Amino acid sequence: MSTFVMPSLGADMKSAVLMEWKVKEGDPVTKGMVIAEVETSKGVIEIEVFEDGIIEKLLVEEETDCTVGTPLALIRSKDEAVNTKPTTQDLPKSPSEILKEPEHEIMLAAERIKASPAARKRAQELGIELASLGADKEAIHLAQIESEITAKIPQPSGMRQAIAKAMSRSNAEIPHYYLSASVNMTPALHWLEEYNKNRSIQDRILPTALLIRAVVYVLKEVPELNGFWKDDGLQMSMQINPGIAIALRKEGLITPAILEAGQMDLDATMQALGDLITRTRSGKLRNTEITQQTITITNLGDLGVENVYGVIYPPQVALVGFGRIMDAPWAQGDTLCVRKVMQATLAGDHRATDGRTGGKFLDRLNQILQTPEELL
Amino acid sequence: MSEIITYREALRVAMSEAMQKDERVFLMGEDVGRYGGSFAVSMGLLEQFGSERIIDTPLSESAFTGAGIGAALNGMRPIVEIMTVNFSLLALDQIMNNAATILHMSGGQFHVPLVIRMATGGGKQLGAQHSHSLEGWYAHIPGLKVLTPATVQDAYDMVGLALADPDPVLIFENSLLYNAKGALERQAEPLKIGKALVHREGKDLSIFTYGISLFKSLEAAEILSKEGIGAEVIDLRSLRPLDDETMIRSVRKTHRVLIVDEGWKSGSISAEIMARINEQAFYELDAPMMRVCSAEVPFPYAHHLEQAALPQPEKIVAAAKKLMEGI
Amino acid sequence: MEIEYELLEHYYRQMLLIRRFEEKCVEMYSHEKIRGFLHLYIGEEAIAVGVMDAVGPEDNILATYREHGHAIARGILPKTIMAEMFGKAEGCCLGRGGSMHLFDAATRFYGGSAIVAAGLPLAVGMALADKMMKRGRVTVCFFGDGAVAEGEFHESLNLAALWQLPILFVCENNRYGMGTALELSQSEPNLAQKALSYRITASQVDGMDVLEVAKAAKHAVLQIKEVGGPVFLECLAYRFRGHSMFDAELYRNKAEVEEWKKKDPLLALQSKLESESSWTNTKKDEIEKEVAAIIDEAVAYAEQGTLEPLEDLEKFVYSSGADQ
Amino acid sequence: MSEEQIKESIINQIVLIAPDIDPDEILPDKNIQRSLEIDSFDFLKMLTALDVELGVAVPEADYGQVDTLNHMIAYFAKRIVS
Repeated sequence: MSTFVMPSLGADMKSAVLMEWKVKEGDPVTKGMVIAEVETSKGVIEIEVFEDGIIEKLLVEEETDCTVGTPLALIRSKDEAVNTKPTTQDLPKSPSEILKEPEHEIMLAAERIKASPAARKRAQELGIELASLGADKEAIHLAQIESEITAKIPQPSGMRQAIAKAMSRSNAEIPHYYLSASVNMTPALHWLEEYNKNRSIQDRILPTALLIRAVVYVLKEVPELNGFWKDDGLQMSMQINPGIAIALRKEGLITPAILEAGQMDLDATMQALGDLITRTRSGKLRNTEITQQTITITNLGDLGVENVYGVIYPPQVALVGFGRIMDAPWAQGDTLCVRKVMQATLAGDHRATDGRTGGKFLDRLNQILQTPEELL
Repeated sequence: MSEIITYREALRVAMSEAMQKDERVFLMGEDVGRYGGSFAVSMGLLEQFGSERIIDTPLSESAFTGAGIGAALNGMRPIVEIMTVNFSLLALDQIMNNAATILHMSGGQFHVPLVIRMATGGGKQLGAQHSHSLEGWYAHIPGLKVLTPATVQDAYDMVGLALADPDPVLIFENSLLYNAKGALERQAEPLKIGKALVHREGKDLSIFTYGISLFKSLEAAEILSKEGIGAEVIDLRSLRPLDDETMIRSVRKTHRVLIVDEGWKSGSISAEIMARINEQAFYELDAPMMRVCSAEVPFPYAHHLEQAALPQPEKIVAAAKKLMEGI
Repeated sequence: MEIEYELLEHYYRQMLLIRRFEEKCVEMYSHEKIRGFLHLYIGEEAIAVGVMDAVGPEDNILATYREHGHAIARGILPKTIMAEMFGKAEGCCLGRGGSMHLFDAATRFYGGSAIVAAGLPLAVGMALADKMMKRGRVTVCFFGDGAVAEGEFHESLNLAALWQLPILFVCENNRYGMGTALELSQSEPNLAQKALSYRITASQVDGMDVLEVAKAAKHAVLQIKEVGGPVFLECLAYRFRGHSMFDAELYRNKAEVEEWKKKDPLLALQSKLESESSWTNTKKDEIEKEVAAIIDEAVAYAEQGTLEPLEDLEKFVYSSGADQ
Repeated sequence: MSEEQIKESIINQIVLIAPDIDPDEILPDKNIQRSLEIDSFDFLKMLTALDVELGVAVPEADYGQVDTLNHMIAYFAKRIVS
């Protein structure tokens, strides 16, 4: 059980009026969710919760002025038993009571991870969570951070070998099946062109981002392709972390993931893609990005390739390939016309899924690309 | 072509050459003439240049230091020798209130090209009124330049650099270095005032030091290297201006900092160095910075106590190891 | 020796200029145009004017923090002094010095020092340089009776005598070191005696009489140049105003001040002039007007002056530019 | 701005994106993206930088006119002048 308190939204904020509860008792909440509106001296501000759970109790009525730190609600974590009668231990304490408690300060000190400024800076650059390094007594130093990345990112010279190894294993272990579909990209490109027209260059959406977004969108409907083959079974992943094949100029290829792409709209997907490519090229990937891919997307269209028959990265169970978009004859109703056409390919792990699943995926992908506005 | 001479001789040679070259240069101080200098630095100069240019003064630190300032204001290039840094406190008024301020107060009309040399440092069982390292105090004062030659070459070069400078320059000579021998290249291009010198490269930690502590630090670095720790030893050479650039460059390389200073810690130049690194390179630090300084006591007379009060190579080694462990 | 009328009029003009200038300073201070400490010389003008008449442009001058009079008598333009006190870039030290730190290279005026007696060692050094270089110059060092209690006074007198340096020490004895009467700080209140003990030629003169001061100063300079070695002149005077602007003058009574004001050096000189045939009331008014015009110009100049740009704050810390 | 200066700007951007490319080896009439292996993301980055530097934003519809170095120079030259 935890207590949600009136947050401090600025150094000069002393209190705020709780104007409206956006949740009621018993409602599930997730991290980042807005659960109330408060009126501060600077206007009404939405306040968010910092954990997943269930609202056990709302402690403050609407239109109450609360100083910063005042307990507003009790939140029960999902796997915590329902406690009809909060014990005295769970009862929130007023800020003044909390201040009196000596353990409080000690607890805060313990929460702060000891890390050198240099380690902190490098970890931030690389997106490494200091907490993930599990240092509880010893301070974290630069060397630990550096070893974290060198361990996780294969160096270019070793990269070829790493790819070779993964691919050999894949070919040996995974019974691949391949499906392909011709996609009429004219509506999507046309729509994208319109969409980009009013945006500055740096805000333009690339077709690649639209394709990634489409794959992620469809994976929600066909989740069997998003996950791992582990312990002789398919483990579908809740998160959608598509690994994007990015060629490094020197040599090799790396497929870091856009993490939690399922949570992203089109703009966010583009932003994440740009960020990922930039960091990949400068060698600043996060370890989760190179370890937690749930599917791979390869877009070799830039190189003029028409069909991509990829090799699945184990333990993933699928790879989506996109070829070059080119002008091609296209039958529309009774007439033959020229359209922008692209080959979308799916490589699937036959142990995990079969052609039916793959076919459904490509079919939905094709459909959604005909109505791209849905991908916004 | 280099020669091997003592630190004392290097200073003497530099002064002698300067006086031969420039009639405006003269030396003034307690016992610099007939006695030959309390540390024998000016031995023989009286015979060479006469009592008009090698001027014995009474024990009037304030007046003869002020006289140096006055002479500098009036077109001369005086060198004032003060016997020890502790005695310089009697002249602090002149150094702080006149030498350091006149250029500014006069809106740039008058400058003070004065050189003040003095002995500093402990280790000779001279007790609490002759042994301190107060150069860091002087580095506090805008308008002054504070040089701390450690090597024979620097002792020679810095006299010339100081004399060529249009502003007051203080040279602090650790009295234990006077007998130290080293190579002198008379034609060498001297470094500029305010440039630190990397004496030894290393990748694991940076030791910032100056004066006699340079040699203790180098000794410590040698011991550390046998244990696989690469200490970069940097001689600051000038405490004002400080060479932030060289220090920060080294911090970016090693991420660990150890400062060795014979001065005390509290309110000191070592604290100033830490503050600057903190301001300019906080995110480069991989461990808290450390210091090896003199114990915070007026220097005791007894040998074992005095030695315990001073920075020593073993203390530097121990501090460096602790630093490498992340403390 | 018959003093020429022109010289008397010159002294009068100078002393009046100093007097009126400082009266204007009081006004400007009250209007907060001048800040910091403001030490007034009113009552002591005869010393600066008399001594300056004895020296040449090649000689060096060192003064104290009560130095507006010396600066004006030496020939620094009143407008640049006023601008300096206004803190303006047009001031003689670009607003870096203020009332207590007036410097001027052109007239060899080496300040303006606010550390009592700190100028004496400088005088020793300047004179030492001149002697070594055989330049034949004299260094004039002004200081007050308070300086006599400082070690630097004794160290410097000793060195000056020991090395036979060309220095004219001018002790302006106005009887108070801030608020402490001379009798309360010196076992031997005859200050010239102290110089004599260093074997320096020394004498006391009436510092309220510009003719006496000038005469003594000319003698002294002559001796320094002809015979060599320093000379010490103790000028007995009195300051009519407080130590600085913020002084309740608890340490002396009004009657004493009034008594001294009867010996006002300006009035004394005026009565001398009145016996001269060339002196008329018209002349007096003319001079008063000329002086008023100079001071009005000084105030206008200071008012219109500009401020040193903030980016130049750290200028003049080192000759080559800002510190690192 | 002269064509020479435009060329320099473009080549500078190419080298920024692909430091391994020798500017002398850029063939002026070859497709930049394909001959130099510059993907669409890098190409977009390049156009963004050129927009900042030259003040000309290339609309997507005009991508066909900026496919080679020579085309690109001509495209920018025309728009900078007008």
